[in-house]
Amino acid sequence: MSVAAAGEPKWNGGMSLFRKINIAVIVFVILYAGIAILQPNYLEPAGITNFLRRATPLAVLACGQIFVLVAGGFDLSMGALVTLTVIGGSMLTDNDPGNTAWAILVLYAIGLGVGLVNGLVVTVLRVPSIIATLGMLLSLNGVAMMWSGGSPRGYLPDNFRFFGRFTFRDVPLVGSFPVAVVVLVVVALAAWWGLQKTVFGKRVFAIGDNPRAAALSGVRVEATRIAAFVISALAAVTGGILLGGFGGVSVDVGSGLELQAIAACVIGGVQLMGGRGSVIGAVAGALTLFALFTLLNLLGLPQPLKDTAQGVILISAVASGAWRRRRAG
Amino acid sequence: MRRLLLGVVAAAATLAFAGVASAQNFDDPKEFDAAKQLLEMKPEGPAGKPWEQHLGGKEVDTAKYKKPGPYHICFSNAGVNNPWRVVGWTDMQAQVDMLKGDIASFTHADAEGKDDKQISDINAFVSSGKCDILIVSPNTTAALTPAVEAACKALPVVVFDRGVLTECPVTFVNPIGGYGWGIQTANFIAEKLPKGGKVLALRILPGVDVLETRWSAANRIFKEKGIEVVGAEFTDGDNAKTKAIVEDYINRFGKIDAIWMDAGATAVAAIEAFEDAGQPYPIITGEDQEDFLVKWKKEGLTAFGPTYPTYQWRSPVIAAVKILKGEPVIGPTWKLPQPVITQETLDKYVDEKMPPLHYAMCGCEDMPGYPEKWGGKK
Amino acid sequence: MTLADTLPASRRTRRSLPVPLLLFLASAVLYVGAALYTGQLNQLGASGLVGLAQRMVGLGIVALGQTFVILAGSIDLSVANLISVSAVLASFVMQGDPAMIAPAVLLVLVVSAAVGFVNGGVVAKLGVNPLIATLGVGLILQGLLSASFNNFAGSVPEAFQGLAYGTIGIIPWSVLALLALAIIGALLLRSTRFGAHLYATGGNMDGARLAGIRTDRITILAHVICSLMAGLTGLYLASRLRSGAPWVGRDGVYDLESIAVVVIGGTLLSGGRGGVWGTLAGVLLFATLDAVFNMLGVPAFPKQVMRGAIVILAVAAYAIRNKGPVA
Amino acid sequence: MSIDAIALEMRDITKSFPGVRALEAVSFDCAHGEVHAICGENGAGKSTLIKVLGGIYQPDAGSILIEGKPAAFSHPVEARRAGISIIHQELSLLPHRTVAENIYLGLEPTRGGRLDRKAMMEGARRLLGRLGSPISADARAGDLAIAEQQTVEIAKALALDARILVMDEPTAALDDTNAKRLLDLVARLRSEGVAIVYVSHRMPEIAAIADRVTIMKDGRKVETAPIGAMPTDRIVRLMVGRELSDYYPARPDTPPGDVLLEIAGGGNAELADIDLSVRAGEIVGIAGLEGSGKAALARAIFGDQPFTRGTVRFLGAPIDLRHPRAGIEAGIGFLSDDRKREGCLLQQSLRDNLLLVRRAFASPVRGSRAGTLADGEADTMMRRLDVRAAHFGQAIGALSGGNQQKVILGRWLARDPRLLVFCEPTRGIDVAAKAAIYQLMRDVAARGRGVVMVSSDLPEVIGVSDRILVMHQGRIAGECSPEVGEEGVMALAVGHRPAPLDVAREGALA
Repeated sequence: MSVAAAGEPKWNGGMSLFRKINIAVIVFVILYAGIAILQPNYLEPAGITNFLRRATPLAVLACGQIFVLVAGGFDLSMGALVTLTVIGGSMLTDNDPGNTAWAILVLYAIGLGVGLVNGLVVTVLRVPSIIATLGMLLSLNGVAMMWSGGSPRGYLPDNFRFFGRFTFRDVPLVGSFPVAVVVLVVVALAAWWGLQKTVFGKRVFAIGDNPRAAALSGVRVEATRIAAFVISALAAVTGGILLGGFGGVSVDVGSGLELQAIAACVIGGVQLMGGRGSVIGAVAGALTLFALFTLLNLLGLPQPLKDTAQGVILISAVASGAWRRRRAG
Repeated sequence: MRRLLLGVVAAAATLAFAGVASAQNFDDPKEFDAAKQLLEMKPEGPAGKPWEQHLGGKEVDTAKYKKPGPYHICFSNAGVNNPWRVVGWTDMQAQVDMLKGDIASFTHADAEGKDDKQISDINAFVSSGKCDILIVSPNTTAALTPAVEAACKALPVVVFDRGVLTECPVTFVNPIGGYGWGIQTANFIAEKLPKGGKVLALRILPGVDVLETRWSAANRIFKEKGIEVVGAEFTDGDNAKTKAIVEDYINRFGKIDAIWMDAGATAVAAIEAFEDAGQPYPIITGEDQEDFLVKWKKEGLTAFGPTYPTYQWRSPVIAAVKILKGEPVIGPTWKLPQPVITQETLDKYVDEKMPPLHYAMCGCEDMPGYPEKWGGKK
Repeated sequence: MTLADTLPASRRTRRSLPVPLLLFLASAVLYVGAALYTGQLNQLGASGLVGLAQRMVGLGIVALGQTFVILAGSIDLSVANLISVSAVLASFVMQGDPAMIAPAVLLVLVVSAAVGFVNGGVVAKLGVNPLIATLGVGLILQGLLSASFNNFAGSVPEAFQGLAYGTIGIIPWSVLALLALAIIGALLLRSTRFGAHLYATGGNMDGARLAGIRTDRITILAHVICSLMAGLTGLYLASRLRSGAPWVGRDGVYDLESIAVVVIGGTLLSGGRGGVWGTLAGVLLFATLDAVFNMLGVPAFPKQVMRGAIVILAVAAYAIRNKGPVA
Repeated sequence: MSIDAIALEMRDITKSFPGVRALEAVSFDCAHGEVHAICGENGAGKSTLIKVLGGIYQPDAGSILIEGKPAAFSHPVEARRAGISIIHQELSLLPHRTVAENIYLGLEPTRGGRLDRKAMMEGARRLLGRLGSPISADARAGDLAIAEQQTVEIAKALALDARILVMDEPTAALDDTNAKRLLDLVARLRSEGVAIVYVSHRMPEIAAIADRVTIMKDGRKVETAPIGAMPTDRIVRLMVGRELSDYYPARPDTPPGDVLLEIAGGGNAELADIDLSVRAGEIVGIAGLEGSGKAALARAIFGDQPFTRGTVRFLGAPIDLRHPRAGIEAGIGFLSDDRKREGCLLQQSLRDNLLLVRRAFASPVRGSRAGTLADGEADTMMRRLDVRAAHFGQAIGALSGGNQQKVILGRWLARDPRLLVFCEPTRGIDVAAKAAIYQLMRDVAARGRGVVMVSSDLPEVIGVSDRILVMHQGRIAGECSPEVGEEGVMALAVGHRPAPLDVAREGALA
């Protein structure tokens, strides 16, 4: 055993720096390099910001999902909530830009409600979150369809679509700068601050690591868990606003996004069943996943092989993480 | 274990090659020619009511099904999992309302896009003994054939949209179909495209026969006319993905002159990609969805709106009542006309009061409850 | 996990609810009630009930397999994809030729077992969380499959369709097969060492190891069984649909639905407790809901909402008595 | 008694874990027909040695010989095949399975490929009968009391019919009658030629049953000798490595202060008629056998398993301790006896573990440092507690038990509650850390806080407490001063003193 320590170890060579960097960041850089080789304009400022813009919704979802994952649960209802947001947005705004502000408020209120229900079902009814949010997924899809009668009734006004679509032109240095990237930066910073820099975030880690120890130390485990689900749901609403803004109304925008968000987190080193993860990892995981999709598109590989590549990356990310931990003891 | 993994991968790879060889034939010259002929035919039947019109075909005698009314009609639906089916389903319900005097009950079962469930649904209808006639909109062609065959033995059956591999239904209602769509759209692009122009084909997903035939017919014409198709990409019907793909193509080729689509769901997203990239609008073929038509009119696009008309959901109900009354219907296949929307007819179909994902070729304007039932505003 | 975790403070003896029986009764009440209410008395006759049983087969077989992995403390998200793979493989190899039935079935079973082996190996040997491991394997399978086939591939010969459409008297073969598989599954769990070791692995992995059980092998074997069941489901679907397409499994949502019915059937998601009869009762509830919604003519969208709520409430009905932490 | 062939020999076994050297060149042997006792404090390496023998851990160096033949176990199953059966300290029963299924786990008899349930039931009944236990073979293990579960564990080991039987504190949870019965059984097995490795803290047992004794300390073997050469006081001296007197902190001369906690007529499913008061500045020890209710009492005081009857007053005012948070808010702290499951956030850093209680009560949206302690303060605190780690950002899971315990104690000291309840504060902790923890407890008391210490370790209770309450069957059997010694406390603990009537733990067996 070593002597009582004075503090963090100082830099002891490149290896430790390498180990400190999230592996997803490295994979992302490699994949992005591949993209840039195939299509050099991805290296231009506009190309980079454009890439980020497209990856933003997934990254935002990952920033919400990570709270639930670190708390030891799953949120499978995210994708359905994205769909509900887009369809609900079109229903509420009814093509009138004047409605946008309160429509967005209502959508966040819906997200709040969904998160609360998820959290209460898990904490009060004691249903495991994977089942609870699966049930929510089924129900939300049905609700979205019932609300709209199967198809959205209105367009999303331009000011609603501002966040997902608008790009500032003639910005110095970078040329154009999409609003979505601003949203990404804000959301990622907020998530990073919330999860890693606040008392609340530390409690999320605590209940994910050892709920019993947390409860015996006075942490309100249930309330913290519910809050994690609420954050996840609010991120899903944000993702929905971005996706609706980017692409306009459609009926199945959200399907499958929940698994992509979980995959992004896992690639970024977030541990399922709770207790470990970082927002940087989650964002890097989302970018990695998106870079992978883009690269496969550019390579012109058959579309379905995208699934295969995603599966391989998922398993190897987690297996290598498990291996590294086992080796570290 | 590693060896086993390798074995599995190898087996899968072998199958991959085998699979390519076995792909169903979606590029049948005979069908292509037949579609071409149908397109040239003049529809017969009541004017202004294309859902009661037919292209060629013969009448079949239905006297043996004759029954005193009112009737109990049962409907096995593949699902309402996309806006097209939602509009059609609304059409169908309105048509039932219009024939209220003849129809005592209209029971439906929704299979949620599952073949297995639809087979059970059909069996349940047959065994319920409560149906005078069964309407089926099959989820997939081959899979539903045995169930439909079994149903045919117990009661008259009407099939529409996707078909089945049996002639036992009294009639099978559908429009000209995918080859016709491909011919109409590709011809439009061929006519408008400047020499040496680049075409990007956007497809929803592989393997769906109605979509595959649209592409094969269009591609055949592009080849015949020496038009360069710079890419054919699958969008999953996803707006965000469509935009990303189009942006990438614009970046890669500098300029894309025309967009061909096998379905119009993401047409507006494709157009927006040009807007966002600061490029001029392309020549584009979409579909009869309102969001596309509105955009077309507003921006003055060079565009074309083929249709796979939702009014075909009206015909089976009309046919069902006719059959039970013993009146002859067109069969065993009833080809409906497949109109297109052009610059000339655009104004007739654009309606900002209708929802964005509404299909304009619904033939529903005269139906009770229009437009509210379809989500529109007066 | 120790006993202390699962024991309530005031060690009241809590007999487990007879979940299978309750679900069966609930289903019966729902079904009969709906038939009486809508006057569709035919649905209470033999053909109606056979139809109800037939609705259980596809989900039933795969859910039996899912029961094994969940009991072992694992989970399998790849079943839907494997169902597609085996359905396509079967019909592609058969190509309508009766002589190819045996080779096709054999191939499907071998491929399924191999997939199960990989799933189990990645979980037990590489230490990957089973959700991710099987999600990943499922994606890999789906990708390879969709890259190779994009529609119904080949067809199954008439003789093979007997599997789904043949009957003994009025009872379909496939229903009997489901019942037989359930009985075999119950026997495996109750009356073999493997069964005992499976419960031990899922209930207390460390304790099982201390008792000299090779928990890795048990986990792998459970996955192999699950995958074989998915393979059988694929064969059944190929027979019922006359052919296999790369989307039959995914469209059937067999992954999530099989997990849902297993949990509704009273099997602990964390493993170690439960059984096939509960699962079968869960499947019955789902089939009953389908039939009842049809009889009542419930529109598709409210139906979805209700189904989601029922999944949650059915699990909550007994999960609420659980005192341990839930995440 | 004849000691014939050597059944088991372990040579120079060495085993390290990150940060801890658990075993260093330990050699050990046991012959057929011999009971070889291993003594040592918690953390001396006994359990690690047994786990190496059982194939759970693989040694870093050294060799194992069974019947003179080299053996290497990479999985418990291999040890079992070699004829080694182990009764582990940590219970490993399956709560949802029956007693018979648990007993035969891994050894299920089959007939024609099918499980022979009848044989299992009969065998289980026979084994339980041999142990003199009335447990039903088809009861669910999860429904049994802890002592009953321990009996099932023993039956499980006997089912293997092993040639080498290892018992790790098998009587810890048994009352005297059952313990006596177990010793008879051990004697019988010995006469049948079984080699028995017997780990126990109970000196009288060792004196009664062992043929040889091996003393371990800090991962090393101190000495092996025949029992005749090892009087109990010598064993204890060798175990502790020094005189007991300098091991425990001195008691203060000052009398205790005001009453902090006062319980009258407290009871719940496991407790009855609890009358108890704790004063500022004193350490109240609570002793009792396993299952006596001493752990339940600690949890009731903290509000984890609340009293359902009686009144509790804290700092003079009535208080409703319905939830741990209520206890903490009032000023009560609690160190669980199960550090791993109820104490540590194993994957979080030392700092995060230290700050947990402070954070539970801080404003959630302020920065993680606001309202708690600055990193620097946390570090200062850990240095004061003499926490030894590579750095304080390290995950706590990699630390030794003693250091973990110091951090968790620090978690409470950071909030500085008026009353601290310690449950088995030194379980699994090495000697040096033990002494440090005792000193810390004394320091806490000296600052006018009350301390309640629940412990199964009698010398510790006697050495540290100012007064001792002894629990028996859910009630306080009596109070005594440390001077009464181990025998005095034990007499109360086993109910030899006229116990208050014959009370069943209400609801416990319902």
